[in-house]
Amino acid sequence: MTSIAHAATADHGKHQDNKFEIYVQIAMLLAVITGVEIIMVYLPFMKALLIGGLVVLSVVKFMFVIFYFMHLRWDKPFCTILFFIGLVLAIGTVWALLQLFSVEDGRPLTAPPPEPPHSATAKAG
Amino acid sequence: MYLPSLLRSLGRMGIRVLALASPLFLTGCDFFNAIWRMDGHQSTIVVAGPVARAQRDLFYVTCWVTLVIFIIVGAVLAYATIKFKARNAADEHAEPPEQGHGNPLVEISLIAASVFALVIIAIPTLKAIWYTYDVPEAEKANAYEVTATAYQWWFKFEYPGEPIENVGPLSTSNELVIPAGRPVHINLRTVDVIHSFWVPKLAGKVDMIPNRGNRLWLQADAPGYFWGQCAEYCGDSHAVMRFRVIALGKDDFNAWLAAQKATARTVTATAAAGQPRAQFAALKEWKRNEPGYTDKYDRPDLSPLDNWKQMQAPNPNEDAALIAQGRKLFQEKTCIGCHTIRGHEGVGITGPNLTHVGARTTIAAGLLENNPEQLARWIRHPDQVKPGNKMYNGGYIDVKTRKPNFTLTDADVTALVAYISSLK
Amino acid sequence: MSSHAGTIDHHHDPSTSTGIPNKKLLMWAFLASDCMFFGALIATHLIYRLHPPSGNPDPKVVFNPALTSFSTFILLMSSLMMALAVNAIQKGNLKSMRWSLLTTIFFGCIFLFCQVFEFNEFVHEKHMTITNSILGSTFFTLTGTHGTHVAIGVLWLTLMYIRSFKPAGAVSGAWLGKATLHLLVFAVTIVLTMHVVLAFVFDFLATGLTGAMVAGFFSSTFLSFAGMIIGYGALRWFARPAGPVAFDEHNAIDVESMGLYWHFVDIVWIVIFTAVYLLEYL
Amino acid sequence: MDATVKSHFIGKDGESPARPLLLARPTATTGLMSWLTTVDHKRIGFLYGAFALFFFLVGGVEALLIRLQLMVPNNTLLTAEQYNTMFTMHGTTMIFLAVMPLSAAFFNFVMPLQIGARDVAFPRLNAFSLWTFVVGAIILNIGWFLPADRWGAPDGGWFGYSPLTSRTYIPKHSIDMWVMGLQLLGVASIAASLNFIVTIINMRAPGMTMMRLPVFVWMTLVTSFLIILSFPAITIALVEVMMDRLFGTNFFEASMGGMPILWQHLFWVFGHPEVYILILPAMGIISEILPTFSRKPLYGYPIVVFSGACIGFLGFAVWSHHMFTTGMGTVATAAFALATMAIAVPTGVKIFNWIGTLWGGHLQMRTPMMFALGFIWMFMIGGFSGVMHSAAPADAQQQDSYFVVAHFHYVLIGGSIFALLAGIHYWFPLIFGRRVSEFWGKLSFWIIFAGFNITFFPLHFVGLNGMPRRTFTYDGNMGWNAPNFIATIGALILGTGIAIYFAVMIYTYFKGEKVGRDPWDGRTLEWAIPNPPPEYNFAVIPNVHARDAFWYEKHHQAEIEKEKAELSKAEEAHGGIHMPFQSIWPFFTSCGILIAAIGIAVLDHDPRPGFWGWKVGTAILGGVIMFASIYIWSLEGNEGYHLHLDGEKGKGHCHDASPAKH
Ligand code: HEA
Ligand code: HEA
Ligand code: HEC
Ligand code: CUA
Ligand SMILES: [Cu+2]
Repeated sequence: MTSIAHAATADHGKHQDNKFEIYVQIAMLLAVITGVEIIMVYLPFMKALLIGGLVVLSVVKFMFVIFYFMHLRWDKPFCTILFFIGLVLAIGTVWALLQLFSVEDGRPLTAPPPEPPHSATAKAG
Repeated sequence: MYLPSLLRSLGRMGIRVLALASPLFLTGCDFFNAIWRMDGHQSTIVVAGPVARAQRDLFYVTCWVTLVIFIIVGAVLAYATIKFKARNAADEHAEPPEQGHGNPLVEISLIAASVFALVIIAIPTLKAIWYTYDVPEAEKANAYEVTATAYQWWFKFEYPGEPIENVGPLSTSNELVIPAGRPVHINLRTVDVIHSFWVPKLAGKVDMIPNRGNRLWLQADAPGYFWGQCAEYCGDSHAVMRFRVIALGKDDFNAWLAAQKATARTVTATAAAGQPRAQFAALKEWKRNEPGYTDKYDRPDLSPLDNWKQMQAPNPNEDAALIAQGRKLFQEKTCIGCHTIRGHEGVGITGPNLTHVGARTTIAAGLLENNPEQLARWIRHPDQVKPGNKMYNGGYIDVKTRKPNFTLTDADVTALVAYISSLK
Repeated sequence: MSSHAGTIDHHHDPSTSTGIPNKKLLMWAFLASDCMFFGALIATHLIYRLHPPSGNPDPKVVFNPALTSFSTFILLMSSLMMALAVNAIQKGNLKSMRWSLLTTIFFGCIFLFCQVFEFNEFVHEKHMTITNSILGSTFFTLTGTHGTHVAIGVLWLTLMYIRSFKPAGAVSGAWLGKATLHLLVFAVTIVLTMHVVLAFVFDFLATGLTGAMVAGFFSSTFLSFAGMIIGYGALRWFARPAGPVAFDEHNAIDVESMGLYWHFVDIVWIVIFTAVYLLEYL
Repeated sequence: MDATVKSHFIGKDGESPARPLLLARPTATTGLMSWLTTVDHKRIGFLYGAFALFFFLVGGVEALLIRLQLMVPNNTLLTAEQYNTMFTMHGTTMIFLAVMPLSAAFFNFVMPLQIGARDVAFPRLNAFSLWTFVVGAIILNIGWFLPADRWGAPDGGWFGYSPLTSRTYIPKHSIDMWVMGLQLLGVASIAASLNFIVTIINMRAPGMTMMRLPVFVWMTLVTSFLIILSFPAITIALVEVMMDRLFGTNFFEASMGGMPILWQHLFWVFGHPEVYILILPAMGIISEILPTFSRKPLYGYPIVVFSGACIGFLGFAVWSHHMFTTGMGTVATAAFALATMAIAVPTGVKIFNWIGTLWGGHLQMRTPMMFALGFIWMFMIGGFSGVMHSAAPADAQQQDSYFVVAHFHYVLIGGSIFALLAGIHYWFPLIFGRRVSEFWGKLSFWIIFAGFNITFFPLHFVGLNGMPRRTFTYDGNMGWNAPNFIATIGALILGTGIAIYFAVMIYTYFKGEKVGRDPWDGRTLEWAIPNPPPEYNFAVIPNVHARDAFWYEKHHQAEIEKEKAELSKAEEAHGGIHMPFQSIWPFFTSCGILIAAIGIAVLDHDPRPGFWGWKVGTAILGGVIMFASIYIWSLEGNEGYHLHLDGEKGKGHCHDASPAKH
């Protein structure tokens, strides 16, 4: 991890430098993370913790790919902004949709029907 | 091909449209005044229940706030347009005015003013969202529950609190009867596409969506007869997917329930006509206050509610033989496959429950007045009244081969009408 | 057009207002848009996973984690090769770029092949089809859309590979014919390879590695096998060096923006791998 | 005479080396081929405009049929099915085939000129967007000409709520065509928008900083972002419907647990940004016209720009206000209601700044100005009824009633259409070198203005009086007769106004008063070029010194003259003006898409034997044509040639036609 960070800083500003090594190292790292992820799902830990962990790990992978393989790190920041507009909006929309579908009122009918409690007491007259 | 047939009907209809329209010109002033009249059967302004009233009052708030803004902004705009207009060519070509670029202070204060105006709207909006969403806590125990199920293109209403032995909940169609002065909690279901339940005078609409447990509450201040309509486009006959809501006082409502729970009426030669099944509060004098409405089906001498009450009583001169023949035809022509007539032969559930259909003021989902003439029209040509409906497609004709499943003679229709009208 | 003196700055294009090359900007804007595409698809899938209707198969029973992990790994490696291809052409190393591109194509095809294998298994052995459950519908549509992206990427890579042979100067009709032939041979060879490999795997899974199985495998796939060998020979022949080509550092931006696309497809898979596969096992 | 039709597009290409037929670059400058192969943003813009106006008339005729049917109660002019088809196609046509492409026409024609560019960033991609749009339009409308029992035109409503659009409820191919057509329009719009984004960000003339961009360009940018970020949602939703219809998936199949409400969410995630896609270009046009005819710069430029971006951004956070009646629950409803109200603030900012622009100006009441002022008034009314909708409980009464119809026609016609009609007037001299007569222009404005209000103002009342929308008939006893009758009369007046408008345009095209360049004393760069516009736009790419670049030039002539001469020399030293070659392949790609799309759209299991094969065959044929065209497109490369000007402006000829590469 530190060696990569080091290599990256050293590389900064010198565009023509060979990035071969750093690419290979990152690929290794990604493969390792993937391995860790696969093992993680079989661990008997707290579910919430694992979900958090998995999300964090895939975000880390995501960031490595876009900043190194896709050179955002060396490109003009505008590219990053441009992409993040779409990314943030997409994440926001997905989040909002999941929220909208998880409120109680959105429960589909196939689940036990949400019978209001007062239905039994209501009688004519 | 749409185009040729369209052009043809355009030509054919052009003259007729104008002919239909000409009486409108004759009524002159009344007619034009009627644009601003907001007291139609489905008015959202002249309302009859607390939910609709809350919604209307909120509308008034939005209306007043925006109207004030409109007047202020409009006045400034009008002033600027008139004041700074170039009067003549010389004016136009005068030295260009000062090339000013804006003033942050003005901008910010206008933004603040807008936000303030929105807050005035937002507060009652939030209040109303919570109020209209569910029956108020204090009233919950008193709420009455109904389930409305939408079909292409009619409504079924069930009363979970009114079970009938060996049958299930009391079920009726197209005319929803509710107790007045009590909150009514309506579960909204659909069996096919999305529909929407809307009785403007009582409450705003809520959609009936497949796989979704929607609900709505409403309340009628006093007994009355209300117009409702499906408000979500649901296919060919969406426009004619209507219904009625009848709110009754406590005693009337109970009488109606008792009558509904009974099985279908059987008319025999000796017991023709006879007593009404339910006794309702006395009919009231009703002054029509709707000049200019070309009321095709309503009986002009009666209020709609009293009209409805009258419908509950059997017709005076029933022909028992004809009715019996109709009952036989109802089986022979496979009507029973789709319609339930509790106590008689039908058990089908594809179409509305007809056990007490004769006691409704309308047929075909609030579309036609329930009288022999309209009934005959419906039974003869359901497809012309409601394009695409299942009674014709699948009932009268085979959908695949498009061949008729049976034929109805005029005599058949007369008998069927007599029978159906007798089902009070 | 090889009159460029000095090196090219691959991070600044003086002919544009911002210095970002047009193609790169186009690609990033497209990827921003593609985020919404996959966002909508993933949202659909997750919503139905959070509200599963009865009758859905159990994903834990259906999924095959070993295979998916393998193809995830393969896709990561293809991303690496893509990055190396860009790196190579930026330094004008055409030969290295071609090799990296070919490897990327190869890994891409392996990924697609794994997906075909996976779909096949799900449908025929796990009885999850696109029509018989919501899970089937959302799963196949989501991963299938991703697979389509990979397939388009493979096509694009192939095109770029072939373009890198475009001779310098005026292009003759002969070259155009050759390039088209090259493309066709490419496609046919890939299909044949896939057929051979698939057949082998199926036979292997059915009977294990025995002499009879190998013999049966060779006799049943003989034609494909022979075609495949000929195909590779032809590809080698097409790729023989011939005169100067119109492909150099100036085209690095073309390869780079294609690379952006390819990496994006990879990161989408990173998300799908976690959200669709792994989370099911918790 | 008019530049787009008769521009001397390419000098000569005699010396270009021989190439194989497939890679030969077309050079036609007149005739059909020149149009099919054009990559000139002005010609493409012109074509967008021509198609859009045609479809505007088609949508208008559909609207008139709707109004005629509703003129009197229980009318039988149209059958239920025809009526439903009519409003579906009216909505779809007006939004996707009239207003959006008309905006795209202005983006194409005006935006590159305003930023001082010679073309868009990707000229061939631009041509591809145009032809794919045409293909989408053809597919949407093809049902009119096919037998109504199995095909017919789409009739699911413009937002096609599932599950009505499933095969169970509409088995005809009409919906397949609707789905396919919209997907293609999405592809076309996204491709075009990516192009505009890159163009605006990367192709600005020196000195044209972002904060010096004309507001119209800013709105183009924001609109393009809205398009690339919102269209994916509908595309995916359409893909899901398509999968349901063609391959039996269960996305919206209730019996398998599908949730049709999901369609609504995905649709409106697109749908609401879409309405801002329709209005922001209009606001951009207004922000150009008002300063020009007030002879003053736009008041509060930065805040107008910022509010535009803000509207675009907020537009993504309010989609569920179209779903207030779907039982979302209190919290979600409240959140979306408040977010919706918030949009009134940035929109208000624009209105205030437009008034600020008028304030203290020398207002010249020319026809474009009349339309622009009409826009402010009408849009305000439409916006206010929008705010009324945003109060969710009140909206429960208004949703799907004619009150909504009134709201959106006020913003769409009083907003978008008024502004686009203003834009046509405003830029007519730029495009065709002629000016519309003031008398006839103003006459058409007043008739349109009056007709529009007579049509749609009464609809507010009929809506509040409970009339639901999308109903082919209504009863005579509901109190709806009078407003409906008057609305129909209004629509006829409106139609007459629009007929006059177009008649005047056609007359002007042939016989109108000739004006040179810059007849309005314009402020932005598009007026700086000679008339008719040469295909290379600017003989010398200008250096921009101020926000209203051309206004500045006119007031600092000596300094600019000197600078131009130097720039011109520098440019010649760089090899002259670089022009892209024309290409036929974008057109062929779109043709392939057309064939493939039709093949795919009808891919259900037809009982007739052998039909399945035919359909698959068609789809594959189209796919092959498409891929082959893309292949050659990529191989022919983005080459071009150099143009050298002989001192005197506007006359160009081609010295060396050797391929020039970027
Ligand atoms: C050009 C297109 C356009 C535009 C710009 C708008 C603008 C707005 N729209 Fe509209 N809308 C549509 C097109 C558009 N709409 C369409 C097509 C539909 C129907 C789709 C269908 O169902 O078929 C629709 C439907 C629609 C609904 C759903 C109704 C329903 O079906 O129940 C709602 C609900 O909130 C809404 C709200 C708004 C709001 C708040 C704005 C705001 O942006 C308006 C803001 C403007 C102003 C408010 C005026 C100027 C402001 C001031 C002078 C400042 C001061 C003002 C205040 C502080 C209030 N619109
Ligand atoms: C930009 C979009 C746009 C535009 C410009 C218009 C323009 C018009 N619309 Fe539009 N309308 C929509 C978008 C638009 N509409 C949408 C999205 C819907 C919802 C659809 C749905 O529910 O799915 C809708 C629905 C809709 C309805 C409701 C239908 C229903 O719910 O049942 C009505 C009814 O009055 C209507 C009327 C009109 C009229 C009269 C015009 C007029 O402005 C048209 C003016 C144009 C012309 C009149 C044609 C031009 C003139 C000629 C061709 C010359 C010949 C004519 C004469 C000489 C008279 N529209
Ligand atoms: C295939 C099923 C089917 C058959 C067969 C059928 N109907 Fe119906 N019927 C329906 C449906 C569905 C409706 C509701 C139509 C609507 O309002 O949209 C209906 C409505 C009616 C109504 C109006 C009920 C109301 O509450 O508004 C009457 C009366 C009626 N049918 C009578 C008959 C008679 C008489 C026959 C036999 C000649 C018959 N039906 C055969 C399906 C059927
Ligand atoms: Cu049911 Cu409309
Ligand atoms: Cu909206």
